[in-house]
Amino acid sequence: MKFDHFGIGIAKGMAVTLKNLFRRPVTVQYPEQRLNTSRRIRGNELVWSKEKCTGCATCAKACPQGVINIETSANPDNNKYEVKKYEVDTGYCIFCALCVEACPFNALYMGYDYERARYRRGELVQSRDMMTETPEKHVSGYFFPDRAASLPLQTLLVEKITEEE
Amino acid sequence: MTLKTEPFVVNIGPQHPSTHGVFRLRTTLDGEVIVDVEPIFGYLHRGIEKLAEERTYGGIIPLTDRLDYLASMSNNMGYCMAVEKLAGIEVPERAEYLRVILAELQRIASHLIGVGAFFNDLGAMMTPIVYMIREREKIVDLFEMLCGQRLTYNFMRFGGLSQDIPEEFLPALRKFLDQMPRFIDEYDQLLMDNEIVLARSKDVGVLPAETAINISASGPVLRGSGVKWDIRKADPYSVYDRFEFDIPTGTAGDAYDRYRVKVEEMRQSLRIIEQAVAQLPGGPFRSKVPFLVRPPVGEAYAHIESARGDLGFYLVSDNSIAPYRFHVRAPSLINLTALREMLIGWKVADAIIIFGSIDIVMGEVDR
Amino acid sequence: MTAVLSPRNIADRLEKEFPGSIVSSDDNSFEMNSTFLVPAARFLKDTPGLDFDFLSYITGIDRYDHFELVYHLVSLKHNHSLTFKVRCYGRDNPSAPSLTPVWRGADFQEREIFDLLGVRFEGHPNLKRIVLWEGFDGHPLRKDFLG
Amino acid sequence: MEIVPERPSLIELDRHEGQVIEDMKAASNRPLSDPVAWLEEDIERNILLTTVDAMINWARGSSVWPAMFAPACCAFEMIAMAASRFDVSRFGMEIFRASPRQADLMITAGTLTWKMAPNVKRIYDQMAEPKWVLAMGSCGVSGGIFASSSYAVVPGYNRIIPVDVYVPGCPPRPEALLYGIRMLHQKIAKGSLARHDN
Repeated sequence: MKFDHFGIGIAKGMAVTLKNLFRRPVTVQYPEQRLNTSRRIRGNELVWSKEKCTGCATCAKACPQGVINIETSANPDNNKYEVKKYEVDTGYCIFCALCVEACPFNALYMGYDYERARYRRGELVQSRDMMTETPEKHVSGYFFPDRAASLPLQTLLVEKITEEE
Repeated sequence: MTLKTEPFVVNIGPQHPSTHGVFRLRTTLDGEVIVDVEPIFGYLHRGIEKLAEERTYGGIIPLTDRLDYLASMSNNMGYCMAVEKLAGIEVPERAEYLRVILAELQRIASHLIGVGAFFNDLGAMMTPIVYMIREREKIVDLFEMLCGQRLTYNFMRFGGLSQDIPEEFLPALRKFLDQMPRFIDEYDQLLMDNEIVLARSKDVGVLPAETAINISASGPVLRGSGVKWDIRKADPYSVYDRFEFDIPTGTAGDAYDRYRVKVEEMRQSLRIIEQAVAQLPGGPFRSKVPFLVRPPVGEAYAHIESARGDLGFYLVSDNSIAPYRFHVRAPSLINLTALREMLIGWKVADAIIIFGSIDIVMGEVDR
Repeated sequence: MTAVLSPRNIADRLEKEFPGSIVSSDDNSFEMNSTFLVPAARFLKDTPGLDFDFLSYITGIDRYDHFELVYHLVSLKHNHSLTFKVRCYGRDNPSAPSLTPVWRGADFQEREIFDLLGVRFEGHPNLKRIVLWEGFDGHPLRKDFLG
Repeated sequence: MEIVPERPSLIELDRHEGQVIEDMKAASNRPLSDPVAWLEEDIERNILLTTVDAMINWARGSSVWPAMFAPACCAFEMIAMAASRFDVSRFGMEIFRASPRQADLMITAGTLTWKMAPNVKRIYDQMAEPKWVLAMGSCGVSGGIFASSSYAVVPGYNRIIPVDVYVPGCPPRPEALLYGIRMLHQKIAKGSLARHDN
């Protein structure tokens, strides 16, 4: 091995390392400190609106996976479908949001929550009641710009690092 | 006196830190020198081509995300272009520009990992790749802003994009474009003249230009060997003919040249994005396309220059809502043909570097 | 822009060179008799003016009564391209000559077609399963394969 | 005199590998049950054992070393979690061990295919007790987007190895993975020497 650079390359590399020592750290102290995620986040859950859903199952047809399990029965009183069962297996879902884009009645949204790890496989299945929109359950603005408008902006790494000249 | 040695077979992989995924090399060694090598893959064969035959055209877009998972946007774009060609769908101008911006951002993100992983293989454990992942996170942030996911974007649709860009995207992109050239200079300062890098990668794994063409290599592997061939120039798609950029090429065709080509390509990508942002027109982001696309009977092939090379999608339609045949011309798979050529005669320690310099993604190799 | 050469013209030249080699030709591609594949490939690669030095991709399609192999050639020198097809019949042991001696880039792609569609490539140096394991029953990309 | 050692030819190696895969495929046609007995269980503890347990669990929980195991897409979220921005070393896990013998945790970052399954089983068997498995992403939990291509893909890691924590997402965000790891820490904190199943 020839040392025809006399270690200049390594010295230059060390200078870069030294420079990085004085930059602001980029680490997020996760459980205490959270990133503002994107306003269009596709979190690991779906949020479903009981009032708007008509039980047309367009979402189930649009799903490339077939994870949406929807059972309806006809209600003779008001001549509408009643949704008996609406289930999503989030352990099988890929969160592509094609169902959200397909829904003609805006009854389905992506959720904000990503902390959905479980000890049991069976608990990953989201039942109808777990999917209903509540004040605590935030809805993402994916595919709904008017909803996104009221949500907080994303924290970007590009704004966090400032070059120390 | 010469020592008589016996060749023996050594397995590298399939689960090995330096194999970039699940890949196995069955090497026959004579002492430390590789005398024969047989790449064995398929440890990530997930049947994407078969799965695509039973899905609708729109439902395949999430599948293409997972082909080359370091360059999902490029895959989305190539596949959407193939379907648009097959079904005769027009793409609005704004969508074309945005696609170019996204594909070039994706190329930078992918090359950052490609270069970082190459230095990881060289023995610079973690330091370069941690710097590069920091910059990649900025691009991932931009993509997350668009589509809410960090890796599998599922953002492009036939005839444009799924949604328009949010208003905060362009200012954030502007900041990224201002910062990034300085960081690329910094990587050069950190790595380019480093004696250890030069000693270990210069003249290692030389691939002559004729061989590179004969094995159908593409992307940085072909350009590292000095062949000036880039689909963006040779067969311009989308709106690439409106931008000025150069095709960086290597001279020797060694591992160092392949690394240099990737770094220079990042700079050229930044140039393209600058021009695209300046020219970005208004207007619709998507043309009217029915939910279920039903292309006429026929076949179409569209290819793009992805981060790894000439990525092509070949589709055969039988006028139903699912393709009759979906084939991916995977640049990673075809570039691997060069591996045997490059490895034989080198020592085991060099094998890792040569393999790292090809920069493959197993999801695309096995499909 | 990569110019797409007229398949009809190339087909006429090939027919002149190797009588009986062309089955049919249309505006997008031409179909070749598989027995002439290797000499025709060498002709396409070595003839000045054609110089197809780059085999872009090979793929196979199961058409129930036959397998269709699609070859896409590009010339980096003249920046033009050409697509042609070859049919192989029979479902038990369909076969076609291998192009690996002409373009090494065909190596893995032919092995992949052998693995997933079951088309044998005569003259391939190392024809064995590539993505699935030895002993796997069936060929997944065939239309009659039941997962 | 030259001695030619007897060595099986390479195609025979391939056949043998194929046979192992077929055997494994036939043997694992139903998911293993989740090791969640500890969730309800409340074993009797004396003071000495409790103190020792707390000490050992603290040590185990604050230095969980993951195996360097990254088959597919999820790997890049795992790398992002380990890199500067989410920095998993805050939990004492910065060392990704290349050798399974030095690792405690397997993060199943990616799709498992039948061809890979015997190797994964071997990696798991090589890990020293106590060991944990975190199924990351839809492919790890259930096969995800590829589950319907059953000829190639194992529908979830719990077909071949018991899974302690399931993290959904395709792929999960690094924060989601960290949340899963914190759940694993909770599980480790409840472990006891008196019980052997962990």
